[in-house]
Amino acid sequence: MGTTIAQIQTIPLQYYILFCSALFSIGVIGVLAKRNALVIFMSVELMLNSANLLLTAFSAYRNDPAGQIFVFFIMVVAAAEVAIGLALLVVVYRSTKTIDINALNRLKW
Amino acid sequence: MELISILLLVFPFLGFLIIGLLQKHMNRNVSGILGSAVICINLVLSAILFWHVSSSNQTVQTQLFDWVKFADISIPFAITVDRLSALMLMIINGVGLLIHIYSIGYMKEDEGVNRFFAYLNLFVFFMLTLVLSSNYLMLFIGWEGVGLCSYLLIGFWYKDHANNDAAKKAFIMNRIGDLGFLLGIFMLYSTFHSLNISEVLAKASVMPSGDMTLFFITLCLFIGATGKSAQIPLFTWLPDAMAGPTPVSALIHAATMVTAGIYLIARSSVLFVLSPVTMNIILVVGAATALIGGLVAIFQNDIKKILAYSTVSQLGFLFMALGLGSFSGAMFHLTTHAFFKALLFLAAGSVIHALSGEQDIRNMGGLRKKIPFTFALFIIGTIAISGIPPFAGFFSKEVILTAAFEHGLGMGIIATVISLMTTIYMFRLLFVVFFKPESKALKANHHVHESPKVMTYPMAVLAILSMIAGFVQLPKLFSETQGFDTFLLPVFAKATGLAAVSEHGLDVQTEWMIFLVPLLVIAALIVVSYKRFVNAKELTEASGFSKVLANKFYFDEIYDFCIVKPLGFISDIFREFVDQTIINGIVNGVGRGTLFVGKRLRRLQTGNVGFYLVIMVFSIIAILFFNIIL
Amino acid sequence: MIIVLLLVLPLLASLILFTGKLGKHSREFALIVSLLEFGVALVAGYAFTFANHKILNLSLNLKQLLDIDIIINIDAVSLLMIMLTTLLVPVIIASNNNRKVRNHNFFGLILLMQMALIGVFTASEMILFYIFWELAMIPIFLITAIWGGQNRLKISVKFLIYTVVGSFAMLIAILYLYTLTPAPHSFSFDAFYHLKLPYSVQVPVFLAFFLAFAIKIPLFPFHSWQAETYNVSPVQGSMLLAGIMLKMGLYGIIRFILPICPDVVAGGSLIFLPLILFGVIYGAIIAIRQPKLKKMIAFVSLSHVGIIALGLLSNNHYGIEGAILQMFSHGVNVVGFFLCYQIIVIRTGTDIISDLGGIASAAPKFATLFLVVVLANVALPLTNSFVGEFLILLGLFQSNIYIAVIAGLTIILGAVYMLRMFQQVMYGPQTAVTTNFRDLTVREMLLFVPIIISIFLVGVYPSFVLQMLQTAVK
Amino acid sequence: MYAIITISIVAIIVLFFGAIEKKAPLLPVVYVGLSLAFILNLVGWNQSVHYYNEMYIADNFSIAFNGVLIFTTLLVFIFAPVYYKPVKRPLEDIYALILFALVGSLIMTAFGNLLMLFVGIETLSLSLYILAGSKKFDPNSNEAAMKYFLTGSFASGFLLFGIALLYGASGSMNLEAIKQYVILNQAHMPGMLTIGLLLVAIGMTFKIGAAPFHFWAPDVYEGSPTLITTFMATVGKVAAIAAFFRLMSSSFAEVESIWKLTLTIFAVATILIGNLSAFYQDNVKRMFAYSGIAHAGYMLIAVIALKQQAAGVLLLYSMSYTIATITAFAVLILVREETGTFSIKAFNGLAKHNPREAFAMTIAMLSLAGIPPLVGFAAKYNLFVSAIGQGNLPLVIVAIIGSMISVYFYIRPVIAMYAKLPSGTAAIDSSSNYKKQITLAAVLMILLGLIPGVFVNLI
Repeated sequence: MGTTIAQIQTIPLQYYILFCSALFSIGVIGVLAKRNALVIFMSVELMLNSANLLLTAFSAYRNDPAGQIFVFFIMVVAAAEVAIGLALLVVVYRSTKTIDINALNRLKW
Repeated sequence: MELISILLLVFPFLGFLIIGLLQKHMNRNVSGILGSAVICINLVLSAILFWHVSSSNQTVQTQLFDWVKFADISIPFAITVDRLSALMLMIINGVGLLIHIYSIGYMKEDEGVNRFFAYLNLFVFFMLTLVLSSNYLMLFIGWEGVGLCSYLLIGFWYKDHANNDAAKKAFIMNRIGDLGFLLGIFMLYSTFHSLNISEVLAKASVMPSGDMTLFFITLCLFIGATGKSAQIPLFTWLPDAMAGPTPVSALIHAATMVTAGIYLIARSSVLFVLSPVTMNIILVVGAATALIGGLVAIFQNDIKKILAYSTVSQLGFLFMALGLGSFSGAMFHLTTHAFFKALLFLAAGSVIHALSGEQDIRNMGGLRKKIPFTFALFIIGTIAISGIPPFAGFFSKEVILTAAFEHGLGMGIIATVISLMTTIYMFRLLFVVFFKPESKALKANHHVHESPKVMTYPMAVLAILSMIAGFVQLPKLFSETQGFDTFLLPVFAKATGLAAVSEHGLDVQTEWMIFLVPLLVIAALIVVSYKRFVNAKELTEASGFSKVLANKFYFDEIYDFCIVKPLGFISDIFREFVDQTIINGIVNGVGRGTLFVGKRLRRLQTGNVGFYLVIMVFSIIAILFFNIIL
Repeated sequence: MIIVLLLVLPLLASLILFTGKLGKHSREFALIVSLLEFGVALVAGYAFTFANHKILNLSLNLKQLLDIDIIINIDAVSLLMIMLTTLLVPVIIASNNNRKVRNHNFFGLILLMQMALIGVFTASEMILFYIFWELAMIPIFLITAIWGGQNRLKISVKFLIYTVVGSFAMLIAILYLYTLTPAPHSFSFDAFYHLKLPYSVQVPVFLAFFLAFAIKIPLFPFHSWQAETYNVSPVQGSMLLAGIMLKMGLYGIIRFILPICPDVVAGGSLIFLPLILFGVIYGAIIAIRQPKLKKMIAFVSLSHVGIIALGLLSNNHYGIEGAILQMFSHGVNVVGFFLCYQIIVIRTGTDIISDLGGIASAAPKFATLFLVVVLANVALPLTNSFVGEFLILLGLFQSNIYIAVIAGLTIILGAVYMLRMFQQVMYGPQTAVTTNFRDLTVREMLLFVPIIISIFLVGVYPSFVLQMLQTAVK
Repeated sequence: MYAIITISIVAIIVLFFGAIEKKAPLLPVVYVGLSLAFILNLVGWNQSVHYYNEMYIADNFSIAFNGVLIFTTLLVFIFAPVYYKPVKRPLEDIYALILFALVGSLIMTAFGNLLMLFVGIETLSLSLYILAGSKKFDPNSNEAAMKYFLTGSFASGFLLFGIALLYGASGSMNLEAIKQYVILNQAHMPGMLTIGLLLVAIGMTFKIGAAPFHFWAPDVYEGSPTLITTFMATVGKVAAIAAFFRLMSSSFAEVESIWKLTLTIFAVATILIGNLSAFYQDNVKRMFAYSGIAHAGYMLIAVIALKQQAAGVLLLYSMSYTIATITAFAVLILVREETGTFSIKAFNGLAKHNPREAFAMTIAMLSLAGIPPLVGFAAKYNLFVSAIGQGNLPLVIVAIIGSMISVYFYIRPVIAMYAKLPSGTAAIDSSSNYKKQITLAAVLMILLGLIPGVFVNLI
């Protein structure tokens, strides 16, 4: 266990932060760029996971388990989210016969 | 005495209330008698007061209660009876009583007779308030009150809008004057911190002559007077006021109310004496009014209009007197004028009564046989007003003429001319109505009848008065005792003292000149006008300059064009355009603006998720940017 | 105790009415209550004068519960306004004999409004004042919106929004002043009176208050809601508006602007007085040719209240005192005027002045009463509004001659529009609508009694009011 | 804590009943359970208990807000039967989800650790996603759910990342610890913490539906089943704002400089946008969405004016908002059932046949508009005063202007009800206790308006 942490700590914390930020940004851009709901879900997942990674990194550097515990919670939530998301997707698809989010334009103004 | 002075006000008001409230249920004859009775009592009371103040030299002061009182301002209801007001009391109640009695007959047939007497008593009440008041504000109450009564009485036959218009005109023109008066009161208060007349005069008497504030004060008061006493430029209401019943014209628009202006100025004589500029203005205005009034009178064809313009002219004459600083002279002529002008109006009324409503003198003539008694009275009145001795008019005019000549030859001549014009239009009237051969219209109309005694007797009394009234003060030529002057001396002593006119009494020749020359001219004029009017077949239609005169110098038209029309125009502009379009437009515009913004903002909600997300991200970036980098 | 009664009595009554249990006795009930209220007000007045002008005050500190201190004072001004309210409300209630409007909710609203108005006139704590101020608006709005004439909605909403804008401006000013009060901050009037603001601060505060009150009163150019609202709302609504409600604005000037921004009033007179002055003349001139009687009343009222506002802002104690007296008189007169209006409209079904005429010959009693009201409106001496206008003009004259002179023109214009209207309506030959115009019934006569009495009482013996006021004006 | 447990258990029982196809006992169970929870929640007043080393803090703040939330939910459940009258099946899933959402919101108000905050938010949100789409065959409902889900999960992504950064900077997720850390290095805040804080703030702003992250709200509110909208607009919003307040007050009160300006701008934007957009709405349901946004703006003021008083004010405000909104929605549901439209015309002449409902609606509208003497005014008044007390006059002026505008659109239904002629003839019938509730709510709005002090000084 200790060795792992030691190995993790060989990489400076900034790198993790930058990497995670990059990952997060990619997720964001994915959400913005794509009009396919499914892809948007995946991008959101990416955002969540970047956060996970960040938390893990921090906890590893601080020898504080809280962060890693949090990660488990997040995973659970993420799983639930996906489940719900897909369910909704199916429902929407049934009514609009597409998963293009621009098709969602009944409610406006 | 205090009690009496209060009762003077109480009785007419009670009369008004009783008659007014019981209108519906009161017998039509009772009201007249009741009204007259009230005035009769008043006459007795005022006689007592008159005797009291003339015998003893002090004035009667009565405090009723505080009207306006707080902080440092205190304006009570208070009564002061000095010789001046006592004189007015006699005139008002005396003439008033006669006219009341006369009206009983005159208004017999009218269904509104009760209302008539109610108003008449109310008028007396206000008129007495005016002359009895010891402070300017209370005087103003009477001032406005008589205005109201004249409004009600001119428009007495309100079914005809012509009368109402006349009434409205009278009231509004008076209001214009009243504003002047009111401003005068404000200035008085601001200057002297009191409105009590005697107090004000006392304080004023120490001020230097020609003081600026005094000038403005007196000017404002004079404006007030021009409104009430029908001077240029506010005189045009008086002729129209003849729309009212004739007794009203006699009482209000000849004898009493219209003289309120003179009374006001005489009251505050000290103020006026101290501002010579105003005195000159008064002199000029008075002269101009007198001339115009006289000229116009010559060319009128309505018997009452002629008398009305004559009144205007006479009032102008009175103002001249005031302007010349001969206050007692003015009051003297005021008194005599009250008598004979009332007489003339009543006689005219009797004529109209006889001809059952006919007022155009072109349809009259030869009435001297038909209604001899009225004729006789009319002659007396005419002689008196034309200033032929030994009737009243002569003496009173004499005083004023003398004063005019003392002031200067030019003014003297003008004054003479004015007094001569009186002769012309009066005798024209006399001849056309009574001597001229009857007009066809009149021939056709058979039931021309002399008025009942209830009407003629009061006239007789007035006639006697206008014969003898003059003798209270003979011209200086004949007697050293100037009865009238001495009577009013306590009132005007201070003023005349301040006036300090170099008393270069006229030498005897000029006095004789003033005395004789007019008489000759008058004689001549009488003869001429007899030829001119009696033998002329019909009165020719006026033309050329006389047309202008017949149309009273187009005063009404000018006013209508310069004031009435523009006012209406502005009113419409304001109502239609400014209020509706501009102001309302702006207000609604603001509302619409907000709605519009709301509309646009809604559009931001495109309903497209992608768009929402983009906005979110951009705002996040912006926020981070502003917080971290800056 | 009395104060509580004054406030609670109408409130309870209105609640009872809202339940609608009383059915067609609602009017009688409301009338009785309002008369009781008047009695209470008289008692209050007696107590006030008896305790030689000691201010009646009720002060409960309920910070914990309401986080508003209930501070209620009745000084002379408040008392006069209460008198006005309690005197007029019975007349207003009784004057309503319109089937359509005879409704328990209607009377409930009127009483609610009365309570709110009394609250406004007595509150001595800003928030309390503000609450009543807003509360007073709801009933009149509903009255107009529900029982009004055609396109009542548009107009009543406009009226509502307009006044709300004003009162929010006031709220801002109040909150701002609150921050200036020494900590712990307080909303009591005294706290506000004691802070001596520098001129630079007074100006914005003044503007905010002035906007609020100018809309309420209304003063030119914020009057555009007035004529419309009077025109659509039922006569009782117009009476409430013109007779009592617009006094709220004037009262506000007395309570806030005069004590809180004295320097602005003293110094800035040349900035806003001309505006008001123009409004005065403007209203009068419009009234001259206004074809509809009710709208004419609106503009006449615009002109009259303008004069009152001038008096209040004349920065001269004659002017102020006259104005306060005139507030009372105007309320009485305008309600009298509306009474006449109502009688004419109910009889003839029209208020187009040119269609009317010759009523005097058909209905002499009515003619006389109407004449008295008209004369009171043109401020003839011995009627109530003469003394007020005299003092106002006197005050103006001493502070600024020119304004006084121009304002004096209304004396003339007043005569012009009033007499024109009166002649058109009452005199002349009868027209189609005015033939067989029924004269006043006893009930209608009774309605006029309080009006006429107060016209002459105040006109002939105003001193008792004036002396009562002078303590307050100081 | 016991409240949470109780409610969870109730939810499971509900599910169980649903499984065995029993409709009758469902609602009674819920009522009893919620009432029980309400009481249990009040237990332990004034003794702030910490559970699971400060994960969950049951102090007066959370107890008070939880009380409000539970009570609101109770009201929602009372209106449920009328709304779901046509539906035959037991609807256990929906009820259970509502209860779970409630649990989430209860956690949010009482979190002592960012972890719990996240869990609470997600519990609430996930339930709401499903509820929003619970009208399976109504495309509007689907769309609403989808939109809500997309934006919501996106936002929680930011929230999460923010939390991570906070954790990274301060080294703990415990509010108390973070507070200590913040106090220690006020002087030079690490950029990471600032960014983290801002991201978290943004996430919360999204949840309370304040500008510029309010876009989801109108669509979702309109699309979702009205009952759910009611729940979202009340419980969801209040829980979120309470959580936000707790976060800011307990950890970041000392570093106002970082976030104050941003939030002020948010508040201003929210108030103006909310009110102005509502100005032109004909669809009442959507109008309430915007009004909800506007009120979120007002509540933000409480967060900005952080001082002890503010908590009480916020409580009062959320109470006034909740009661008024729920009443309005209740009436709206009725009207919708009758007329089948959300258009403002649906309200025409309601007062004629249903005076009581109309009266309640009027009170609600006026209260929302902040007309004295209703609770809405008291709340606004306290809010503004406490804000001014800390020198936010400009903000308050904007708020006042906002509520000035709001008067217009709040008054429109009232006018429609009283001054317009009814379209339908018959009275809208509603169950008697429905009437009772509405009246109760109206009375509450008046009463609270008369004694707001109680709640302001409560916490």
